[in-house]
Amino acid sequence: MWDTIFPYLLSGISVGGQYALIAIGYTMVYGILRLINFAHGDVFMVAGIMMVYIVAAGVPLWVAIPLVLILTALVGFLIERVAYKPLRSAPRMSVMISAIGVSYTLQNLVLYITGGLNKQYPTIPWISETIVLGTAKTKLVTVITPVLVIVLVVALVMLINKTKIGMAMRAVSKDFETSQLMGIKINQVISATFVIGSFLAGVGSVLYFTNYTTVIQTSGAMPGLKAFVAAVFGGIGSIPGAVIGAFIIGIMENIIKGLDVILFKSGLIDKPVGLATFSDAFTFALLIIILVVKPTGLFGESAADKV
Amino acid sequence: MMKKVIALVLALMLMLPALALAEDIVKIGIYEPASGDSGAGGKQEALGVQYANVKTPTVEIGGKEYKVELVTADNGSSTDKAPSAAQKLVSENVSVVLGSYGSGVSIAGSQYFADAKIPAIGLTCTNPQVTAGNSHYFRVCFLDPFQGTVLANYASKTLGAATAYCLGELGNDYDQGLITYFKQAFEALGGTVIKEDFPTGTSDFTSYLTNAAMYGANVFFCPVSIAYSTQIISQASAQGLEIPVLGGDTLDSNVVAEAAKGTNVQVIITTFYQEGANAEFDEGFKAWLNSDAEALTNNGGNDMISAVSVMGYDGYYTALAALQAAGTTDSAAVMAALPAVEIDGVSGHIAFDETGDAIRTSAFVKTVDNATGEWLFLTEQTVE
Amino acid sequence: MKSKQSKRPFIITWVVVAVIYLAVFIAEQKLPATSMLFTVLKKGATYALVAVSMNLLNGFTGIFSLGQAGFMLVGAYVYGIFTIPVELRAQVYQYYDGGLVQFTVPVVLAMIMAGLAAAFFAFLIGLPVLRLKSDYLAIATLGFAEIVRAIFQWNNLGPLTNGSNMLRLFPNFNDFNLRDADGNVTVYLSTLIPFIISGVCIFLIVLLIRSNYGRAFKAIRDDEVAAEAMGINLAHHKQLAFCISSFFAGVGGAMLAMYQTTVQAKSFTTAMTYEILLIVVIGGIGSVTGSVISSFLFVACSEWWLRFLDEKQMIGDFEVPFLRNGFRLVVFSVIIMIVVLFFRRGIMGDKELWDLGSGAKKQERRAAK
Amino acid sequence: MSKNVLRLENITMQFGGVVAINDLSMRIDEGEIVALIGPNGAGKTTAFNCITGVYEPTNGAVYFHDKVIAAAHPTGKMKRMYAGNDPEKFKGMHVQMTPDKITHMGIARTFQNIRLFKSQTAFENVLIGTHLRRTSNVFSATFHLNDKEENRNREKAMELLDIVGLADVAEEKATSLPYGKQRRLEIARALATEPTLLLLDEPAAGMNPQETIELGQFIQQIKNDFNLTVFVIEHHMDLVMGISDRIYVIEFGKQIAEGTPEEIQNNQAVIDAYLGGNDE
Repeated sequence: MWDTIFPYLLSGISVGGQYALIAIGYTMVYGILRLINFAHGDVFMVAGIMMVYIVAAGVPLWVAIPLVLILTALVGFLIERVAYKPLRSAPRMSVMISAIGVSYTLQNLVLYITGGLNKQYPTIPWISETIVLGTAKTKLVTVITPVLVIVLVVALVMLINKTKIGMAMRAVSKDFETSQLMGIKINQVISATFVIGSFLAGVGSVLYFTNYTTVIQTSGAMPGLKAFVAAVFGGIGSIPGAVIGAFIIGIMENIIKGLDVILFKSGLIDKPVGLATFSDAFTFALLIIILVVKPTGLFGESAADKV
Repeated sequence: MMKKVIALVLALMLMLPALALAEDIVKIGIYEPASGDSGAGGKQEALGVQYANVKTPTVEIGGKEYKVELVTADNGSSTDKAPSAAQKLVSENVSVVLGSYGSGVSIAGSQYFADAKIPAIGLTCTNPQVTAGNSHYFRVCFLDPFQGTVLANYASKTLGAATAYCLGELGNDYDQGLITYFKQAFEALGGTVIKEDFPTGTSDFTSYLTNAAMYGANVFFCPVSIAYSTQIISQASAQGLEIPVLGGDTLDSNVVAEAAKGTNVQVIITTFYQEGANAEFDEGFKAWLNSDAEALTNNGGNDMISAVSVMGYDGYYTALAALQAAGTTDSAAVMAALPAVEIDGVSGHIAFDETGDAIRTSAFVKTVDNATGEWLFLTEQTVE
Repeated sequence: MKSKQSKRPFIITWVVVAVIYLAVFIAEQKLPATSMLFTVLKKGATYALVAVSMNLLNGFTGIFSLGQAGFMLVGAYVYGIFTIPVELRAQVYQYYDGGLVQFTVPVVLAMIMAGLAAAFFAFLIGLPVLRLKSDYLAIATLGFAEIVRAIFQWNNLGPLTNGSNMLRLFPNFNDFNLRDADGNVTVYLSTLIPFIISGVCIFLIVLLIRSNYGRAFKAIRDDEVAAEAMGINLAHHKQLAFCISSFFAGVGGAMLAMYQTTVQAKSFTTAMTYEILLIVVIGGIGSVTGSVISSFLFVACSEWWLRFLDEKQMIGDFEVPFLRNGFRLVVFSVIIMIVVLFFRRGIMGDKELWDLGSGAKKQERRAAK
Repeated sequence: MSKNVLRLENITMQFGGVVAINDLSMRIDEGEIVALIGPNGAGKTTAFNCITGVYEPTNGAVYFHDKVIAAAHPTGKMKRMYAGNDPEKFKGMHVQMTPDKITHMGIARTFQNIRLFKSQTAFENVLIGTHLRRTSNVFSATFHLNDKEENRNREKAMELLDIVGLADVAEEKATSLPYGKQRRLEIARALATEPTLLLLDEPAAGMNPQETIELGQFIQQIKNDFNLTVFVIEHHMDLVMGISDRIYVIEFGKQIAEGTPEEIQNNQAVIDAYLGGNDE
């Protein structure tokens, strides 16, 4: 039984880690701006595309990776400045629509640049190597991902708890207006949030595309949505929540893909019933269930509305 | 800047009709995906047509010399973008349409051509539904029931497979159709088939590969778009998949060969043409590719010949033959002339049966040389 | 004392609408049927209905739902399933022995069934999700659309939905053309009919918005707490708006099926919902007229007027730079971003065609005071 | 004693660890004008919210014409955190009506921080108040089969606007009106729901003394014209003392006094807590 489930778990942990890195960006932005940054998944995709072109231009990998991460952070920063900042006092729906507009724009821009074709992601040595784990073979990146996620999250939590900007972030997420009155430079805090979120999405993109090797303009859409679901699942606004949510989503999704096999092997069904069809749908069903049962997610805090 | 662009555009629009009147022109529509999952294949297919057009830019119809103008419309590999792409060709008054790569979009555009009485020649859309039950859609390639049987025979008899794992994209008529025919043939040979689907946009195939291994499959059959097949191959390599990956004609692309290069995944496919079968065509096509940077990019960056390009090339000459036979550029007349058209193409002799399908009795089976990333000819398979 | 609204703006509106319909009818008889104009008009009419139905929810009731594509999918499938001629079913459902349903219903009835089915799905999903707050609701409805897509593609439902394969050969817009015995078209109606269907549906939505229920919806949009304190049952009214909106989205889905001539669950993506949302925004959130105008503009730009941006263009020997496949969409998205950021009220704001005349008068009156 | 309209029994409202109302009991009789006063943050609006169904009380029950409209006792996590009295008293009678249901029964309210429907005219704001007494359903309304009712409602809305003196601004956007008029519009809107009990949350806030006097007369007038019982939260002591039959005083969520205006004015606890230092 364990041998049957283990490979799916492994796939799940790997993809979960990559979702986690995207989900952190969602959760941080939501915590501060109460905005679902629909373009976040596309930032992740843009990071992948930039890597393809920068490496194709002959830049060595050890320069290209940090360069891509910096550029991704810059992209996040610019998106916030151009598309969200002018709408700070507008209704929430306007900002969300702007986010959808940004997502649409980024996808179309990449479609134009790439001609709509899949681009092969450069192979990053060492982490692309195949290793054997018990009954399963996988790329080394699968194992590295969760470790790296934990390291990054610990660093991030320390940043938020220990540094001045982190404190400001916490203050802003608790009460936007009051912290503004207290002299916190809101715009700086928001920019920092976007920079950090995009940077992590950039890291996620390196790991993700090393595993799944091709990039196209729609590559960010699904991982983006899943990561958002993960953030909601874990309780939006909570970083550990987002990470745990992402791992749960990643694992569940892969279990669903293999559910036919698992049920088949344990003798519960006598022929496959095509449950893999629902691997994406299941994630969303989970989302609806959690929203209905516990709208604040696993680790979210509830806040009463003032009347 | 903006003003300048607008001025240019306006000037251009005024000039277009003037240009069109200058000489006799016959328009051939290229209905192919230039973006989306099948974009790479669509572009390669269009390359064959473009090359043929460069080689034979004019045609004599009814005693008059016509310049052949290619009108392209991108159907975006998607059935919801297909109608307006088809309508674009219709509104440009093309005499005949070539395409499309991907059976789903061909079916989706079909009604538009039918309503406008424009004949369409499918180049590599192998699903029987494309031509069944209508009189305007023709095709120069073989069909999926044939291809599925070839593949099943090869898997069962040559590879000795007992269990086949089939993976298709949800909502892709080509994948689903071919898998169905493969399944019928493979089960008739006494094999077991397990079929699963993945949602559009999937990039993580690791669990599906695990599934195949868990079911103890002997072949992994995935007749999917190039975009997915490259990912499947590279992930199969990382997971050390030990069984051969089987595919249909869609996998016959240098992009796929590139993905398999340097791995130990065995990729076996059926296709329409094998490089080397017609040296004259090969040389000419390669020379043209290497002389045109954009064409080379569209071919995936090297000059390896994809079978779909050959089909595009043959399709173009089939269209010219039909125009000549009709003796007019009127699309309805071309449609009436098409069933009787016969040509000797690069991919073989082309003649249509009563449903409008080319009569084909053989398919090439190829595999990738993992060391060089080139296609190797395995066998030519026929089915009665 | 009665409200003293002048009837004049409404008369003008009716005249404008009548002129448009007449123009469509005449154009259809006179211009070649292959013109791109008709494609744009047909798709525009379809999108107009869907956009207005989305506006009813997002603009008038303040429910931020992103499930439109899902409801359209349900509508399109129900229409397809019940109208494919029996003799052609074997061909369409070739992998499922001709499918489960072995009868057809008239087109109009099938469209109503399409609407009802979508409304039924909306009712089921509305029960749990309508309690959620704005962005949670958005993401939940978006998730619902994804789930519906997977369900309709499930192999095991194949006998009903044709699984992963497309539905086709059902009656489409061109079947509305009147033909003589030889099959030649005598009167073209393939554009007018979608205009009529869409027009009737939009008219119903306008009537609803202008009724006391419409006012209640707007009250909910403006202030949920106050609306509830005024005795408006939130759950009931939201559910009502959700189901009605979905009904028309379902009818719109059936129209889209007719326009496309094929139905494939795969194409009802989130991107489609986003497109419709952007149409609503460009037209003006809370304006039916705006949604209609922007639907036609949006479709015309994306399918027709901006197409030239996707192709190489030469002016003499000069090749216009940047023009190649995909550029159209880049220009398009930039235009959309400009509207979203700088013209947030869209084309019409929350004004309607019939407000335009009276608005000017009101200003006069105010000036006189 | 006349029949009581509203009765609160041991209402406790606790948010997390914060007790906003503590064991509050009161009753309002038919035809009375009763005021609820107390310093800022004493829990007055919270009490209104418990009555109108916006909040579910943590413990206690609310009766309207002797019918339970809200009843609860601490459960779940609150069971441990509960800091009030009698956690067991209301066991087994859990009732929580939604605000619209309560309005339907005849309780209407205004809001401290005015909540008009901002995109609509003054006239439409009042008209929305008539929606809950409709006999039409969504179909008859869409096809305008309810014209008779619709016209009657329009007339009624216009009358109400006339009564509150806003007939001349009927077609203006509600939010473009001056503050005082917005408050009166809220009252007109509340009256349109045909209540028997009217809850006014600081109706005189932001008004000058002259307007306040007029408001007092106005409240008494509508009380008589519409046969109302009025429950009012107010800071203007002149107004409170002028119109109230009885007054409840709360501080930190607890009732500290109850009685006629004279009694309250002479109540030492009230003077200490409220009137003594900080008259707002």
